[in-house]
Amino acid sequence: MTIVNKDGLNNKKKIPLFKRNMSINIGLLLVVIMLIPAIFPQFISTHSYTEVSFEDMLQPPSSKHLFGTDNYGRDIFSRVVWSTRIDLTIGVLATIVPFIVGSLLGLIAGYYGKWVDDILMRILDIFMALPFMVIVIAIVAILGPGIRNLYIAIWIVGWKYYTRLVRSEVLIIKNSEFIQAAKILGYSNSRILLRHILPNVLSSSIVFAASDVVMCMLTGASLSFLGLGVQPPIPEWGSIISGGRAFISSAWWITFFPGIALIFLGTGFSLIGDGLSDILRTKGR
Amino acid sequence: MSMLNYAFKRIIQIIPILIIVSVLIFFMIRLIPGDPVTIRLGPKATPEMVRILTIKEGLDKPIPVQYIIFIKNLLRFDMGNSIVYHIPILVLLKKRIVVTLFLTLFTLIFSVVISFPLGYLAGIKENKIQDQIIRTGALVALSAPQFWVGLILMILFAVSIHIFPVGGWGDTWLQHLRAIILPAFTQSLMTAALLARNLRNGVVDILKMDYVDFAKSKGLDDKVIKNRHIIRNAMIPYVTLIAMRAAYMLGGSIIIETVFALPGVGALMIESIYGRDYTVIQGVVLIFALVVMTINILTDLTYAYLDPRVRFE
Amino acid sequence: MNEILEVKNLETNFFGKNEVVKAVREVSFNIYEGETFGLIGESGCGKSVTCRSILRLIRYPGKISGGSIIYKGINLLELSEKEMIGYRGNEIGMIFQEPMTALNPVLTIREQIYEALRDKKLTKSDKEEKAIEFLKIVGIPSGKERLSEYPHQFSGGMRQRAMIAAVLVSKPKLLLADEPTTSLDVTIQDQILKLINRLKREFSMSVLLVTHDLGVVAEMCDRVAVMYAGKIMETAGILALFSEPRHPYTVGLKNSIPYIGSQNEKLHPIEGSPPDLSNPPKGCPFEPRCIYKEKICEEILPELREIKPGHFSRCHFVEKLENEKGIIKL
Amino acid sequence: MKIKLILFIVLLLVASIFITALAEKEISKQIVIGRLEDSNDLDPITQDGNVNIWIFNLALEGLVKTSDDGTAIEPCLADSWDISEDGLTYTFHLKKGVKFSDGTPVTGEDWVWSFLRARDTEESIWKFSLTALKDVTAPDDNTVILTLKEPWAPFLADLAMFNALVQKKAYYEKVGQEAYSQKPIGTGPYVIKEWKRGEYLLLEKNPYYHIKGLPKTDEIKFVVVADSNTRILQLQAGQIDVATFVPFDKMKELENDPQTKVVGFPSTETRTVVFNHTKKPFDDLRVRLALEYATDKQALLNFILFGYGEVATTYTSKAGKYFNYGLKDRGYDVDKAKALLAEAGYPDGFETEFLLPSGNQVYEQLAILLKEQWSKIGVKVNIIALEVGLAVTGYRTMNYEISVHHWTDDIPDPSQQADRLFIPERTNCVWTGWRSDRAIELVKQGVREINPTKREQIYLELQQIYYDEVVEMSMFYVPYPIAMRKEIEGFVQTPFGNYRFENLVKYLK
Repeated sequence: MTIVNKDGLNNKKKIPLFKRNMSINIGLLLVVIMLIPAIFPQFISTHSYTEVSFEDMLQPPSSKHLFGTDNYGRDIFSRVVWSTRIDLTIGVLATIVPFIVGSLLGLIAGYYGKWVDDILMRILDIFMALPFMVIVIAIVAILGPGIRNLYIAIWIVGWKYYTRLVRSEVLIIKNSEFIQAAKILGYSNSRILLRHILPNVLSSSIVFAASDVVMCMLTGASLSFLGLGVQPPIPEWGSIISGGRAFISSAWWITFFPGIALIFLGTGFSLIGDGLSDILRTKGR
Repeated sequence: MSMLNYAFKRIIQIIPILIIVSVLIFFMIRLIPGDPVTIRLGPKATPEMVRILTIKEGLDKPIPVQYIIFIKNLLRFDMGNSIVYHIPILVLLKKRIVVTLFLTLFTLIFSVVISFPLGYLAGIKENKIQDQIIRTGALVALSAPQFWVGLILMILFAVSIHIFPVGGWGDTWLQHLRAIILPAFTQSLMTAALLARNLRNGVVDILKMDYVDFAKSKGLDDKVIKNRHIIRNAMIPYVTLIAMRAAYMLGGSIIIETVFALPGVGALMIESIYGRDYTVIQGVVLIFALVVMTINILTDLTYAYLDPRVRFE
Repeated sequence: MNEILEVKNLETNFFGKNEVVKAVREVSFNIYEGETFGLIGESGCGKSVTCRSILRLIRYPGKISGGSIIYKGINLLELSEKEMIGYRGNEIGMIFQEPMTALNPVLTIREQIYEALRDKKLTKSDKEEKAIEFLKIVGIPSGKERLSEYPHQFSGGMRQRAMIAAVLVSKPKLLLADEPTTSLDVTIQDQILKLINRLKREFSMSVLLVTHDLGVVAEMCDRVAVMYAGKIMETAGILALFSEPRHPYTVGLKNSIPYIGSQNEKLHPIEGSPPDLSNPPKGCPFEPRCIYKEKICEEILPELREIKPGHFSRCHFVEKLENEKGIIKL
Repeated sequence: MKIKLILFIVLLLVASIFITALAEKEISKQIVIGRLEDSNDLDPITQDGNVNIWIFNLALEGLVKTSDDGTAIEPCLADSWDISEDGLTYTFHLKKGVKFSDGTPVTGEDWVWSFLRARDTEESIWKFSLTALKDVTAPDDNTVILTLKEPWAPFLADLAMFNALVQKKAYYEKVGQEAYSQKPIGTGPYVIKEWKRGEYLLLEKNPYYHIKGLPKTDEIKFVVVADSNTRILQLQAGQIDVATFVPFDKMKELENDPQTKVVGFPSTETRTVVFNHTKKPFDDLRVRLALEYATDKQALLNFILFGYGEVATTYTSKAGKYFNYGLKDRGYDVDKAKALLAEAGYPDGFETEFLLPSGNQVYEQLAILLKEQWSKIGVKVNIIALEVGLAVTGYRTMNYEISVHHWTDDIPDPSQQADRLFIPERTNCVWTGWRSDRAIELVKQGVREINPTKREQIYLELQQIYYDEVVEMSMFYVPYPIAMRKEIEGFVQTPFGNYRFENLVKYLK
């Protein structure tokens, strides 16, 4: 029986992503707000972020120093502002590379299967078996600190999650009719992989990436917190917090404000990730 | 394949991984510049002093030889002595592990207590205000750096009002209990957030499932539907996630333990890396690897147990 | 012959973020005791929603916004959720389209049959007895063993049978069957339909059969309602419907199925697609696809008129159709 | 009349109660001391660091000891001693009836064994202090005679060092090295009761201590609180009674806190900024001078040590012997600095790297502030904060340009430090790569010269050379920053770091 099959319930008009998902909008808003200090710190910051002065030591927040000053008399507000760029770049750069590399590996492992898959999965097992922080610290220690090596460290440990995600997705989609069809039509593997499979498996790791940005920022901050991150006196939220640590009983503001900034930006990215996953979930149904 | 064969197969797979891990870690940490002796003696030690101590600690032997010795001892279940503390790794580890276990346990308890009701509520109230609030809360919790939260909580509950000790582990079990609450809570926030989201999404999906309607159409009351049809199904991914988090935390939460000055595995780990206490690092990493892989296997088994659809290949 | 169920002007809407989908629009029909009433239409025409509305199984963001569903003289829509529970299962049972999703994958068949036996007095052994008995009734042998198996261990047909068993144990008076065979392959389909017919007699039930398959209707039903775009287009006894359909859509449906022994093998699928239910046309919803359409069809929505006793149609040109019998090949 | 009498009696009673109350102030049985890290080996011979050295005086004693202020050598287990004219024979007359903490008497055999072990143990890194020792004999349990290969001026001082303490031979031979390094037995005021590695070290009063009535407190508990911040908070919360290694920025706060008080115990610790003389431009004295002039040390002192300690003028500290008071701080003079730089051929300054171990707040502060100050003469500093191990290695392999560190003496004599600093074979002049044959000459004389005045001259000249050459840039003399609860009395730390707790008490209110 040829009955034109059209589902009356689901044929919504295509509504642009943004209209559809609130959390993405808010997330983007937060991130954009944080982009301003990231791009034009010099216009926003009220003081130099390195200038020390004995008189202004450990001043509580005031009209002169919005967020107060640290034990060098440096203006916390300006330092927080200048940090934005660094933390933002850490978050993004540290995510992109594992996202690309990890996803590709997952794609290959999932599609070709057999020994390729086996080998990759064993390597993955090994990375899974090694404690994350230990590896990062060890790598940073081997390469020496500094942002560049911090990236490398996070890259080396970060790819595995994407590989797992993509691989599992590929395994599912691999046996679907349209892939089989493509094979029968004799398309080249690379074409099938990139044109047909990739677009369909990437979504979940895109979502993960959005939340991973936050994780990377936190990891970066944590490393600075442990004295393995960016070099002083360059400001970075984590290092400001760890610097203020000695004063939490007397000068809470040093610790407090950079934390807020970190949460603000982090929430922004999380919201985006959350929104994306929502859309995918609804699509999935 | 039966569950037993499956478990056995997986356990066999552990061995080669352990070996590779041992090699990796053994040589990796020795790649890190700086050796335990010079670090301990400090910059101004004379070469003579360094020489004496290096021999004393048996670090003068070529690395492959050291590895062989290490493996030999390992096969006799002897991980050797800490270079810094001069006592057997296992002795050193024992109390550290207690701390970390304690921390992990309480973190999980907090996480579940927080995440279960919230996650379920958010799930059944999909897109309603409760859901929005809970999800936003979870997001914020996820983006809050643990060391920051820890410090803030410390200011609030240990410095301003002395409800909890400011870090440390204490001597009596009672002190341990008081000492663990803040760090455990701090650490639980992120896990709770993850769990709550997981449960929420699980419930949302299940509520869309026909079998819930079918159960309803059979005239079951909400309690039965909730317990037998919604929660039970939602538990599967939830429990799995808990296990994964547990494995992660057993590695020792370096940050938390640093902030709260807890003598756990994480703290030991970082001390040992700074002090280049090779033997300790090797020992801890190997044990960690073992624990993680064991938990992974257990997770898969529980999963299979909870979800009859899973078959073993 | 008295009514067991009467649906009057049922309105069920789905409230999306930026639109309201009017899935069921002023649907009315009734079912007599012991008969099988068919509800046919393309998927998405609102027939399943109507079916679920009867048991009040409409999920957020859906909502029954009007009309009444009178079962044995009681308007189910006025009952409290608690009272409603009393009717689900014992009075009205429902077979779902997809047994795979309708049976809880992590519960054994035993659990899912037992839970339908809500009589507190029953002991474990009673329940087991009953369960096995019903499995036998629906044609599942060696029930004792199968009871402790999980849905995924059953074949499609067996699964459907198991679900039917789970519904029947509570001896419903009215059985709602929502496309009970769509997910099954043809041979199994037939078995299941036969099974439903048999059980209907054994348990003297009334059946509401929702399907998109005229063949199924022909085989099973006493009376049929044809739904399109959330509205009932034609209601008639089975013979009347096939012999003298009084609505272009029904005609279209008929022409789109092959008939054994029909003169020409040429099939005439209905061109075009149903309207968007979030803003249905103010005229006849079938107008865009209708071959008899005229100006008026766009403007005015025709009434559901009784053109013969028990035969209702919603078309401006019922008479015209009557004269052009020719196009209707039998 | 009667009433007055009654009143009088009442007053009398009240008064008496008060008096009795004041008379016997109760003291706590246990005192908890928070420290940075745990000890790792309590055998004074094989151990390797301050974490152990500083507590040996609590459990073990030697013939002599340094005075609490570190300036003099005092009798300890030896009541008196005489030194032969040739300075080669030292005869010590021992205090009578001294017992080990296990109650057994100290024998001459124990003394001989202790000294020989200190001198001959292969894996001891402290052998050097007794290289001059030729032989030890104990004619009876009350006399010990030490003979030297050659006259050795710092010998008495060496005997006050931790590796020359008397220990129980029989016990060592019974339990063996491994167990011994966990719990040595000596004659000190305290005994090691329990040692939970990485957690705490519990010391208990030595019942057989040879000075009656001491120590006053029954138990001393060293707990490890690695994180300075936590250590302070624990002190404020009363979880610990004493906090060692207090960050200086905390001292003020703790001083003002009604619960706590702070003391900066004078130490031999000298903080210096080191230059790598083998790298340009630091091979040029004018550059080194310029940097010295461009450094406002007093400001830095206020900033980093919050006024504790003082600006250093040379490598050795005032707490040490033979300090050269003639040397004055050059003062802060940017113009002069610029001039010198220009003269040296760097009119617009230069760029350089500052190596330091990450996580050390004081060093980091120093680096950041120097970066600030030196920028005024066009010297651009890039701070390289390396993880401790990397930093130490970089430094020892002279793979650095500028770095910073500190020095503490173990013995009350300048010879040890001079030897380490000026003899290239030792540490390549603390890894500066600098060398001066005159200095080497002087160091060699220093250990042989018996005549105190002549000897003093030698060390004064050494300090002069160091000062003129700006071998390192001496920054500050840093005290031991200790904070304790108000109720604590009698906490003593010698300039060499040794704890002296015979009179340590905690009063209960």
